[in-house]
Amino acid sequence: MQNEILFFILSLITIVSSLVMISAHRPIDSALSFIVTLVSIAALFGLLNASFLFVVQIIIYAGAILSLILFIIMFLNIKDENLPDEKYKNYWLLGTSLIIAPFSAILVDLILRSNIAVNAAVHENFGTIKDVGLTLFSEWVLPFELVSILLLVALVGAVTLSKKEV
Amino acid sequence: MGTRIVERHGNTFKEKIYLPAIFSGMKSTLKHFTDNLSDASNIPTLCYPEQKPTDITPRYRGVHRLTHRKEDDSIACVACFMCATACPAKCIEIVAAEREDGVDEKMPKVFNIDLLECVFCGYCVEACPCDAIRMDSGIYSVIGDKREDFIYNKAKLLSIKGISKEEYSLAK
Amino acid sequence: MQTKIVSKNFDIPHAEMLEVALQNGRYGSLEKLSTLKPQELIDLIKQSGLRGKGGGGAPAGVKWQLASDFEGTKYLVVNADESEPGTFKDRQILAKDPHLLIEGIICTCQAIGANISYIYVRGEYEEFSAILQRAIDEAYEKNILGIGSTYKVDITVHRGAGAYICGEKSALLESLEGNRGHPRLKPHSPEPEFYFGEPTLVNNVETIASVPFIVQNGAEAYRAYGTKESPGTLLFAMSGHVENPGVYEAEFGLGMWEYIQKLGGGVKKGKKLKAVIPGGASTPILPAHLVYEAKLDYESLRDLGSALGTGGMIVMDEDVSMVKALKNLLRFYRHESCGQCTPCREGTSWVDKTLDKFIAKTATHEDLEILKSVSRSMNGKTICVFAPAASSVIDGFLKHFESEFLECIV
Amino acid sequence: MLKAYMILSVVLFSIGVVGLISRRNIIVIYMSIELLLNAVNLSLIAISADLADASAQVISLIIIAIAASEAALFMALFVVLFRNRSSLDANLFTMLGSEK
Amino acid sequence: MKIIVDNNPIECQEGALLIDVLLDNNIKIPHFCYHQDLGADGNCRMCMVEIKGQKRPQVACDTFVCEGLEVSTNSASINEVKRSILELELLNHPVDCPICDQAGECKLQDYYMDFGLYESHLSTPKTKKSKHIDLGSNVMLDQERCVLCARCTRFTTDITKTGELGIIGRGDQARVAIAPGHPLNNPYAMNVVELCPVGALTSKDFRFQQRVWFLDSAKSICHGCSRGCNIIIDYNETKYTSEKIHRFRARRNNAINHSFLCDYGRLSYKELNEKIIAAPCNMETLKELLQAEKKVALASPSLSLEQLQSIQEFCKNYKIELFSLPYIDESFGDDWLKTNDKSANFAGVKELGISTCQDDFNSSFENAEIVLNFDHALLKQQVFKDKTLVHFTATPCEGEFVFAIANFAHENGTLINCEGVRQEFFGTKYKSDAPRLRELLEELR
Amino acid sequence: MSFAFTQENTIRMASLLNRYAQKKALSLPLLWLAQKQEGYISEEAMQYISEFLELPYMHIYGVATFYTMFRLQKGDKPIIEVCRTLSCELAGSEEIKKYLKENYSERYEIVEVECMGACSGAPMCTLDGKYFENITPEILDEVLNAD
Amino acid sequence: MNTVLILLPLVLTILYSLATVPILVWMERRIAGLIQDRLGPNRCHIKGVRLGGIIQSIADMMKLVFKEEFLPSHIKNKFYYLVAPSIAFMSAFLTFMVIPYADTITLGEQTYSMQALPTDLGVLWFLAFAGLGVYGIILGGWASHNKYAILGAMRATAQVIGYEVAMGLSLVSMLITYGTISLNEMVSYQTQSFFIIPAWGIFIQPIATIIFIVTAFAETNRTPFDAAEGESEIVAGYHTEYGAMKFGLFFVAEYIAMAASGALIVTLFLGGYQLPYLNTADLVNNFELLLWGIIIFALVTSVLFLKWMQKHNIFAMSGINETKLYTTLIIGFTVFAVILMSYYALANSSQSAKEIGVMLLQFAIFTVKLFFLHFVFIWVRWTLPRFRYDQTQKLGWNILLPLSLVNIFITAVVVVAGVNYGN
Repeated sequence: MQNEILFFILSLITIVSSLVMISAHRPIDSALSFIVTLVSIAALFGLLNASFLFVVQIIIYAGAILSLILFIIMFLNIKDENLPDEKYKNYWLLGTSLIIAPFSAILVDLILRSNIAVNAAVHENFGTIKDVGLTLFSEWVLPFELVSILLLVALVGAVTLSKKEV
Repeated sequence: MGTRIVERHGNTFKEKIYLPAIFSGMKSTLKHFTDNLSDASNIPTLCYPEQKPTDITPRYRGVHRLTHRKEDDSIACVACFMCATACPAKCIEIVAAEREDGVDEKMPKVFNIDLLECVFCGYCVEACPCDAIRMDSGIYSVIGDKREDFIYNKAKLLSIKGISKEEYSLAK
Repeated sequence: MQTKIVSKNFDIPHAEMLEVALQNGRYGSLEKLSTLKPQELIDLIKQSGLRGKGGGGAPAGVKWQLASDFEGTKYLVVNADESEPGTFKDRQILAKDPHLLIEGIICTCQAIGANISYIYVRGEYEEFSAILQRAIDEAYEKNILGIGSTYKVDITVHRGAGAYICGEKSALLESLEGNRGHPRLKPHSPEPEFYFGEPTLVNNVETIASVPFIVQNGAEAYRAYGTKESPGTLLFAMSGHVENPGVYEAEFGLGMWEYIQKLGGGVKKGKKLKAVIPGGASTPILPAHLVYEAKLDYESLRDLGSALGTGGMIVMDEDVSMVKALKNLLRFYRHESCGQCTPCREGTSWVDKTLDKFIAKTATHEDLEILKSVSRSMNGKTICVFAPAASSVIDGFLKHFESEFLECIV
Repeated sequence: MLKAYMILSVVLFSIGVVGLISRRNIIVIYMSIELLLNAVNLSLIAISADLADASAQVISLIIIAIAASEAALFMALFVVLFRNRSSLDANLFTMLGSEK
Repeated sequence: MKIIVDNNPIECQEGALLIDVLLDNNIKIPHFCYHQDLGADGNCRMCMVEIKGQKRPQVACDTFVCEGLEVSTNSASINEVKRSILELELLNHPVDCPICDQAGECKLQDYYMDFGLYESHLSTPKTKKSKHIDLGSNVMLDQERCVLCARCTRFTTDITKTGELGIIGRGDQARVAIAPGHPLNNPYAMNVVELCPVGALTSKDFRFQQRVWFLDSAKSICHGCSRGCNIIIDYNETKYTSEKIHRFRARRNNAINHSFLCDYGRLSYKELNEKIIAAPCNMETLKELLQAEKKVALASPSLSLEQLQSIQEFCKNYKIELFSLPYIDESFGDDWLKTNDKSANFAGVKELGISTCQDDFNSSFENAEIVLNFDHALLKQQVFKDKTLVHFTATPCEGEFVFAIANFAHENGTLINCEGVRQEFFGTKYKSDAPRLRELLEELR
Repeated sequence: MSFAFTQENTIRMASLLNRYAQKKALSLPLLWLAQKQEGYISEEAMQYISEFLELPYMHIYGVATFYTMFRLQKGDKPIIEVCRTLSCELAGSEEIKKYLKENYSERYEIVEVECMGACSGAPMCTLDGKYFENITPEILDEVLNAD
Repeated sequence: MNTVLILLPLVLTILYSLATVPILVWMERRIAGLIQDRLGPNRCHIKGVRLGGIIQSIADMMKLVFKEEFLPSHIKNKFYYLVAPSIAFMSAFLTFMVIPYADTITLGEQTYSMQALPTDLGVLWFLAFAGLGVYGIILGGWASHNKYAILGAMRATAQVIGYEVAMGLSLVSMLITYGTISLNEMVSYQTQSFFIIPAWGIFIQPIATIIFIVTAFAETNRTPFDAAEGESEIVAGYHTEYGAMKFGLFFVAEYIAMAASGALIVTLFLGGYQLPYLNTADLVNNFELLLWGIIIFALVTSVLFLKWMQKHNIFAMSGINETKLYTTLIIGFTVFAVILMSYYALANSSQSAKEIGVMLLQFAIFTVKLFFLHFVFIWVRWTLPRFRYDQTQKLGWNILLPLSLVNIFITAVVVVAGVNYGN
């Protein structure tokens, strides 16, 4: 029961803050509400016993990526005149929502109709670092190495991009 | 004064890693700390309101005062506005007037110093051609509970005495 | 020793009376005058080499020519404002032979074509201007002057009122116009003086008084006296520490020491000579050793670093304190400065005040520097030559007697 | 509970798509993309919890790593684009497209 | 014709005075006695220059330019000469700059900073003269500060020909003075204050009011009469005082007033400092009033052309008859700067074709219900029972409808003087409390 | 108190008028006349002269103060002027001055003046414009006690 | 009872972290004073009792709390402005939550972890919330709408992001060494000893220790890495526009972050709550002996402290005679403690009592170590000058990051070699 209530509250926070994120005019508002989204998603991860993912989500998303975004926003010193002139933003949002809504509805309907829940018993170590680590370094070594290369490429790419001469 | 060429530091590895220098600095501060902790009697701190500083000299820039003439104790200021001109904080307000007693031609009718705006730079004293304004009152704390209390007017400034003995006669 | 051209009648008693004067040959040149045209007269003066005897020593003929050539009503102004300390020769002419002057005026007026003449007599010569006035009145009576006369010359005696600077010709004219005696700015091209805007000739009394002799005897007769550059004679005055002070006419080119010895009777009480101021107070002093070399003419004295000036020598014996002497002179200059231009007005008073410190023996080396620098500042930067004269006097004293000034320094 | 998580995931995904399509501010666009990734992550974790299998967590871990590298690139892009155009309007960045 | 000054060729007119050429070309040449409108006197000896071919330095104020003249104004030797003369000028000067109003615009100070900068050598007492002498006509004399440049005496003898001032005494006791019992009393007397290059003559009116380095200046034109003398408005605003105009100074204009100003005009700054206390007036009420049938407007002939133009336009819009009447004061004018017509821009009024007929105005005025008075003095003090007067005024005025407007010290504009010379004037840098007339009319459109 | 020239002086004034090109030039002669008449130049005299010559009063005043021989204050004693310039000082004018001051300052006003042009007769002094040359205390006693 | 025991660590941690702040402030001031040959604050008193100047800190805290809250008028984003200090405070606070200050105790059947949040995430938790703290700074700086604030915030952000990497990597080498991420396990690992050297992190991983300490200084914005609030250039950095308790929260957050960093350093590198060579079981087993040791130690210490106090407490204030009071208190407390401890030492106490006693002892040890760390923090602050901003960045990216990577590599090699070829 506790978990359901927590889930309900957290999902509410998530949805509201993500809605604020896409509709806010100033990027700083978007970014800050997105932090709330991310932290509450992290909490949902925690709720799902994925404690390692919970920490990773907070460290990487909330701690690193979003603070980088905020840093960039401050660094660029974005003023109102630098923002795109989105006069019909709300109509756009409404229109797109109307277009997307049927698809979502179909998906939700499918989920509701399907019988996907297995409800397997969760063992004690589930979601701990050891568990995830063992899986990662046994079954998923190749993707892990690929991701590390990807990260390297991204690093080099980012450095190259932000050089002044571009 | 000859020129001394100081060699640039940070060349050797020991200097480059900084840690030895940091530790020697820390050693030095620690020595002060332990010395003072074990025997605090050498610390020259003054317990201020009870113990008052005794070494304030006339060069100490305290609250301003207006001096008097040697001859007749009248105000020495001639309202030349030099202090007001030199003042970087523009805290001196002077209104000049004709002096009627024949000692001089000009004197200030109003002479206000706003001590809240004053930065105590001493430029006014430097600028004064008549030695009429001084900061040798030795008063280092000004107390008041209204803004107006900090605007010292002519009478108030004239009533402040200098601290050194030989100039005592100038201040009545 | 004396050569009496101008001073011929000085020893004759009552020569100021017209009768006595006529007996002694006054107005003799007027006959000759009628035969000469004005331009011939000027040429005559030019040939004679007559030089202005008021101190400057400028050739008189050139000045006459200028005044004569300029269009307008012409005036002749005779400068009898001799206020130079040590100079008192004009006074002799005014008092002892005024008719010589009147005769000279008539000649000069004739030469430059003027009818009106003013004699600017210094205010202190009240007695002598009265004598002069009497002589003029007599001349009017006898139709030597005035409408009834041949040459229709009017002479007015104008008395000054005690201002040395009015001896300067432009200041004199200002004074004559009824203003304060401030010298005028110097002209840029050669031109005569102007009195109320009209061309005017200003000449010294002695210059004018020399004219009748030249008119009467011709230029060569005059040139027979004196040196080549300075022909003729000058009334040399002598005062101070000499046995017989007075005015003695002599040829140019005479030895100064000889002159002092013979005519002045040597230094008073047989003391040693220390210095001589050769030509009135505005000429630089000459120490004894230079006096022995000096000749009484313009060029010789100029070469010795002094000037002949008006020829009024002041002789000083060995006891004279040069500091006091300079102080005396500078007090005079301070008192007589007109106060128009700054260097003179402030400089003379500053030097005078500084010299007080020398007298009181409280001076410093800096004060000596002040004397020198102020003298430099006064020289050549003023409207008239008053300040340069004062400057040259200071320079002269400091050049020759600096040791005495150094003694006064604490 | 799985269904609830899935539905939440769908909702977040839809919101991300809406933001991605309708906004022109590139920072918001970027964050919408991140929201899409998070929605997927959420469903993956939910499934992993449901199945008691850590593999799904590993996948989402990899997704997070990719998101991080993407973030680095995006930040660099923002800086460059903003420096050149001094605007965040995605419509302006058409250097490769036809001239307006 | 060209002369060479400090190795730079300078174009000039044949026969001009060297000092004029130097001054016109902004070459620094110190001078006390020379004044472009008083001429040379040559007594201060400050304007010494070196002329090639002359062994002694010459005064620039007594040197006429000629072809090929080579002048040096700032060589080391000539600067030494200037320095020595300046030392003498300053010798007996009481250095009482602290109490001297001239400090800040004093030539002695300026030249000391330019050429002097020596330590005083004077070790003997200074010459004492009288101080604090009231010469009359708002002029105070301090003989010790005087450098005897004789500008003031030349002004009174040559320009006004009244000769109240003169130099008495001689030598170091020479000093400027008035004769006992004969004070300075001509209507241009205060010019001597401005002419005085040092603090010897100071204005009693401005005395001790403000130090000049605190003052800002605006180029304006005197509105006292139709002569249109060029003036400089000296004003300031400090931390402790609001904006105040402290004095008018003459601005040199050879065509009109040279460097002079009459005392009346010079003192007319006072009314510009008067605060107008006007009851807050409602624009809407005024607009309602303007709906009336018979309206007449009277504009001051001292308003600028631009103001008159906008008044004209405004009156045309609202169909108001516009008049302007001159201020004639037969006793005011003289043969020099003052004119009988005390309105500053009457020629401008005529040029704009505004009716100036007294009779027409009288008849229109009789019939009018609403009278608009644009700062005209005639209607300000009067009250009419059957008419509504609306004042737009720059001076204190009483009435029911009073709109304060900015006075000319806060306006830029153009005036045409009695000789038909069109001149621009500029206001101070601070905005006045009251709005400008043109802004007000703009609002009423 | 107004000033007017005496009959005799008025005639002299008129005759002087013809001798000069402009009226202005008369300021010095008229001041002399006024001083002769009253012993000093009064303000009224200057006023009179300035009106007569159509000059500003200040001009006359300035001229009168420029020349040292004009007296603007009324003196009640006869004036003895003692020359103090170089020749006379060399000849001992200081002692003469001292002697005069000590003995005659009650009866006479003793004034020091600059060179009077009588250097050959130094030391000298004047009394009422009359020169006394080569003076000694004895001569002075003789002269001053003559009446 | 159960709930109480679960909540006890939480409450204790909150109190502990909050109560440290005034003491830290006092320490900072007094140590700074003594290092600089001054006395430091010592005059604030309650009825003549000054507690060596701690009252001053309390007074300052009171002032901050009761000062009028006001919002500068130019601030547009009031919400962000207000929320920033609480973010900073909360994240600093949360980092403190995972620090174990005593070993897990077993009372009866139940075991209780002496952590506020009994999680195994340990170090990762610390990293996660230390990283979140930067939002407080960013928001505070940005919402202040002030160029100094935003400059400070940017400096702080760049610094924190940069040093977090090096900090994480230095931790990785520690994780490899200890083979765990649980802080409790790490501490128990450090009770071992190689020969006579205790197996403290500082001895087995000196490079990682230095890197961690340096990065901890940078993370908490302490000197020499406090360019973010470099008062000589940018007034006060990101909290320029803050006053009263809003500033107070930033202020407290900084000290709590410092305390948390210090606690983590103690835990990771200084053997945590353990005494060297003695693990918890040893302590529990030799409890009486331990007590006698403590009694002797307590007696010696209090006598020395008493003497020192009487020598230096010379400036008498009006009111109570302080020296007398302190003397009485110290003697009374010592006597009380000695009697209490003697009782326990003589009486054969139960296992639970022993466990609790050891827990208290470990808590005390932890506190002493922590305060030593604080002293080091303060000592460094008053010794080293501030790094220039570019120097900070250069140090972080050019030196510490490669160094920590190399360290990981070496550690990994050694550990793998040890596992495979050792024994």
